[in-house]
Amino acid sequence: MPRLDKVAQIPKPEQIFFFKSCVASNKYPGIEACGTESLRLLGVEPVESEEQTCCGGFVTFANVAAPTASMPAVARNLSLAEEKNLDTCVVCNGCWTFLNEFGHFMNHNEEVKASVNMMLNMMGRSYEGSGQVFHIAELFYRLKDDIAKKVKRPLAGVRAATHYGCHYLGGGKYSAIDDAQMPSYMEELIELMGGTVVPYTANRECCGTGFTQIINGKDLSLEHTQRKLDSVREADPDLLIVQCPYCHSQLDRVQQQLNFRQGTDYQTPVLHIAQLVGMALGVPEGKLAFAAHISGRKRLEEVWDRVGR
Amino acid sequence: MLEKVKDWSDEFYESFKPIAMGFVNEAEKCLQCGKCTGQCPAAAVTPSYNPRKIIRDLVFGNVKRVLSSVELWQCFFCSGCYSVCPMDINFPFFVFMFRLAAMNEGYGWEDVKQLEGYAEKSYLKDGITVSTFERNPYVLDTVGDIGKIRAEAGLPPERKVSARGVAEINMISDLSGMTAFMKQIGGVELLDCKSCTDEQAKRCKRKPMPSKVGKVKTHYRFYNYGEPGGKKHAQAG
Amino acid sequence: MAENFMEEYGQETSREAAERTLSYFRELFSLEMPLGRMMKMMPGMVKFAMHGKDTRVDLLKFVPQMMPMMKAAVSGKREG
Amino acid sequence: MAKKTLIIGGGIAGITAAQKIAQNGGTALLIEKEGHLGGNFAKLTYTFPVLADAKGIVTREIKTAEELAGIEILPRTTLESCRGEAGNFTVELGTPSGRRTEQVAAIVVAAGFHYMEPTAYTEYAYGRSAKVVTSLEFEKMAAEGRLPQGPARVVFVHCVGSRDKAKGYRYCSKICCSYSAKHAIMLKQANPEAKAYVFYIDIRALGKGYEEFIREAMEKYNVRYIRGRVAKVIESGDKLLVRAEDSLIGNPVEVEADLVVLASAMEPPQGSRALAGILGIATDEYGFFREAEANVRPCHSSKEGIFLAGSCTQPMEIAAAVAMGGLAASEALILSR
Repeated sequence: MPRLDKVAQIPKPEQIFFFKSCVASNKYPGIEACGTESLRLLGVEPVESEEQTCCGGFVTFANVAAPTASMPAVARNLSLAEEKNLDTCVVCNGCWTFLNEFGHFMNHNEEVKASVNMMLNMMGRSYEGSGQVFHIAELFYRLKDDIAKKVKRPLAGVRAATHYGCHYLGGGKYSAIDDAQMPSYMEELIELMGGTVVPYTANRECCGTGFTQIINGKDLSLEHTQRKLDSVREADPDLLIVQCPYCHSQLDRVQQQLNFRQGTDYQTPVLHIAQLVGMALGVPEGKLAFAAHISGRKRLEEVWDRVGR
Repeated sequence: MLEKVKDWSDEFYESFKPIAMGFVNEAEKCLQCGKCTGQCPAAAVTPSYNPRKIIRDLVFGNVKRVLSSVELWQCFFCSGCYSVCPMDINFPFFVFMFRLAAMNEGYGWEDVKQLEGYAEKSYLKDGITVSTFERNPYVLDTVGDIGKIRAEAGLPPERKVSARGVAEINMISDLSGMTAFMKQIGGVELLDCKSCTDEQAKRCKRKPMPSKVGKVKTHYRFYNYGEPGGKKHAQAG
Repeated sequence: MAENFMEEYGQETSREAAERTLSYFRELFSLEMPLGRMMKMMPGMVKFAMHGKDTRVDLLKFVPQMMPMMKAAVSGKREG
Repeated sequence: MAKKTLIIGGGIAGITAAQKIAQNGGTALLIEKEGHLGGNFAKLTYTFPVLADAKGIVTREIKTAEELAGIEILPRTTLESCRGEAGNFTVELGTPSGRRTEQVAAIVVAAGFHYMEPTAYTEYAYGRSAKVVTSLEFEKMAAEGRLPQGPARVVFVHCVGSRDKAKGYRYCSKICCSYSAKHAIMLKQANPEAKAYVFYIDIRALGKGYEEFIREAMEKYNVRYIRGRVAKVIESGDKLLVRAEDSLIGNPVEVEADLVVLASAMEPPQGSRALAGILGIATDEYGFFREAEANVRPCHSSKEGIFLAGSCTQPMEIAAAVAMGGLAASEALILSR
């Protein structure tokens, strides 16, 4: 059960700083387009900034950069939201954990904050630590009453399975709005929009990206993803809903790679929660950008027909 | 193999704690209960990988074994161990810090080498780590031009970070020494399995054998916590 | 040929590796700003200043804040 | 005539204290917030390390107490307030028939313990799957003959809520190792076809015959002991997948189980801090009552004239609670003469 006391703490903002994610922008643009569009439909104006860069999580955890390098990068990105006096909304679990953890660390360590601020001052910025970082799925859950009112394309007859993603749950042991071991808010959202939730065994397993293992230890990564996909196929959902573009990319692309390598036939469309909400709220087809999806395109078309374009 | 038990160094762990910006803490609280390994996605597919054993070696000061192991580089960074840990030990941060330490000792550069391109060619150049570049021909055929899809979705065809933004992260990178760090990695090609000698192939258990990565003299890593796993090795054995 | 790390690195104790690691981390995470470190930062700042007019203006605004640190670093070096 | 002693809690420690006071010429006022005496002991089926009929023992002890002349038993009664000093306390009791004021010389706190509800342990699917039960529910199932039939696999999970800083308590709950062995034996006796797996971190069998009892479970009843804390329990169809590490081998293992029993920790009785506030005695960081001196004065609270007995001071087994009840009774008698 989502912790309602924490959900209530999320403000209902009029504007929010929309933090763009690399994977969402460059591999699955539908996440970005739908994220902003559905927030707009729900009465929250997303504010973007061209100066916002990657959160820096990837280069840090790929060990190409030490935390000394990524800490100021995090502070810089957060300071962009602070300049506008807004909270931040992210679409990616990686961004969420990275901004949250490092932000939290700086807020509780004055010395580090001062040294980070020295570097930011050189470029005419400063970091206070006043803003909060929310995941877009958390915001959707906060605005679920508005979503229920504004559903244009009810997801009747759509069987959806969920995948939360490790960096939201593991990283959010104490900061996620839901229980890190058995979350259920995405299920609630799906049912709210008229869909059916399909349980499957490997629900809380890692997608298998393993951060850098998809590049360095591909065998391990594919083996783990295959376990997950086997379990998903057993339950046979129409859609697999994720809330992290990185999981999205892994689960979507590895299906094709496994089909190619091993002659299997995994065909489950993967959708980000922003795309699903966008679909239900009646965001135009172009903005959903399903053309960027690789696996289960036929099935996705069927879902489209059922929902009614 | 008989291993002589050395006096573990209390000072190492104690002095390590505050230095790592407070990220690494409380490993001494480990109960060795194995809850971390039980839920670990990497351990489920890798016989020798075991977070519990790495924590034990760390607390008892067997640093050399941790640093020279292949296992250190097999973590998935999923944070699942942290989320179930009864003592709130943040193991992924241990791995992160110890990978830095291992690189300082000359291990694991061949892994980092493969990722360095993301930082140098994408992050520092464009401000975005993952580019639109696609290697997989199937994906290229199916998806086609991402720019076109972006335009259809009402987004600018290319996501651009402003020149000022790129300059700012470049300065952060320069000032914090990240650029210099990456320059160490770049440059020299890795030896791969096709070009290595029989001698090298005999020693190599899984990874391509590096001679040198960039300006760094690298060392061989071993499976210090068990046998290498995976389907490939099951067949080879 | 060595089969495991004990054979390959057996001569070297963990203590030596630990001490090297410690001094590496100590340097990496140090918040102090000695002169040597400040000098290393200079090229990056120059590069940033060369980027454009706006960056130069912002960097110049920082100079008053930097001077006392420079002084402290220089004097610190003389004392030490 | 001797002055009265108030005994708070009608579990085995409280019953013993009342008996001993009455048998030695004192008068005891035994209050219990539930409708009947027996406490947690009455919820058990068997005792350990000797598998004796728990219900029979409790009934016998309650009967003895009820027949003794010097004991007045007040069920559904709570303590409302307490004033005064050692030898002369004025206590106000909330009984079903209204308030009642009493003069007592000494007070024995035998408030017992509470089996922790492992609702925080969502990784064990507790509260979500009907096949994941606490050990207390397992006792109930055993008493009602609802244990799994046929070749079922039952997994016992140690240290749920104890030795856990993140979700439970840091202390060791002391009796879980032994009662899990008891449950495994109960299962094997009721259904020899069943397979029992016990996941443990360390086996703490601190008591006479306890080690032999657990060895008996392993040797005679073929209960499989695996060292490792269970990481998660996953629902898969009508089965449960139990994931853990066999840390003696160093490999993750998975057991397909039909029933998972969580050995939930003994926690301080509910409202122990409020009770301590009324009495003016100290509790420790968890809410257990603090003894004046742990070694030779284990039953003295931080306030003179108020004595502690049983598992409201720390997790303890029945024998220890009985011994402590007797000790508290003799301390109380000194004041009531």
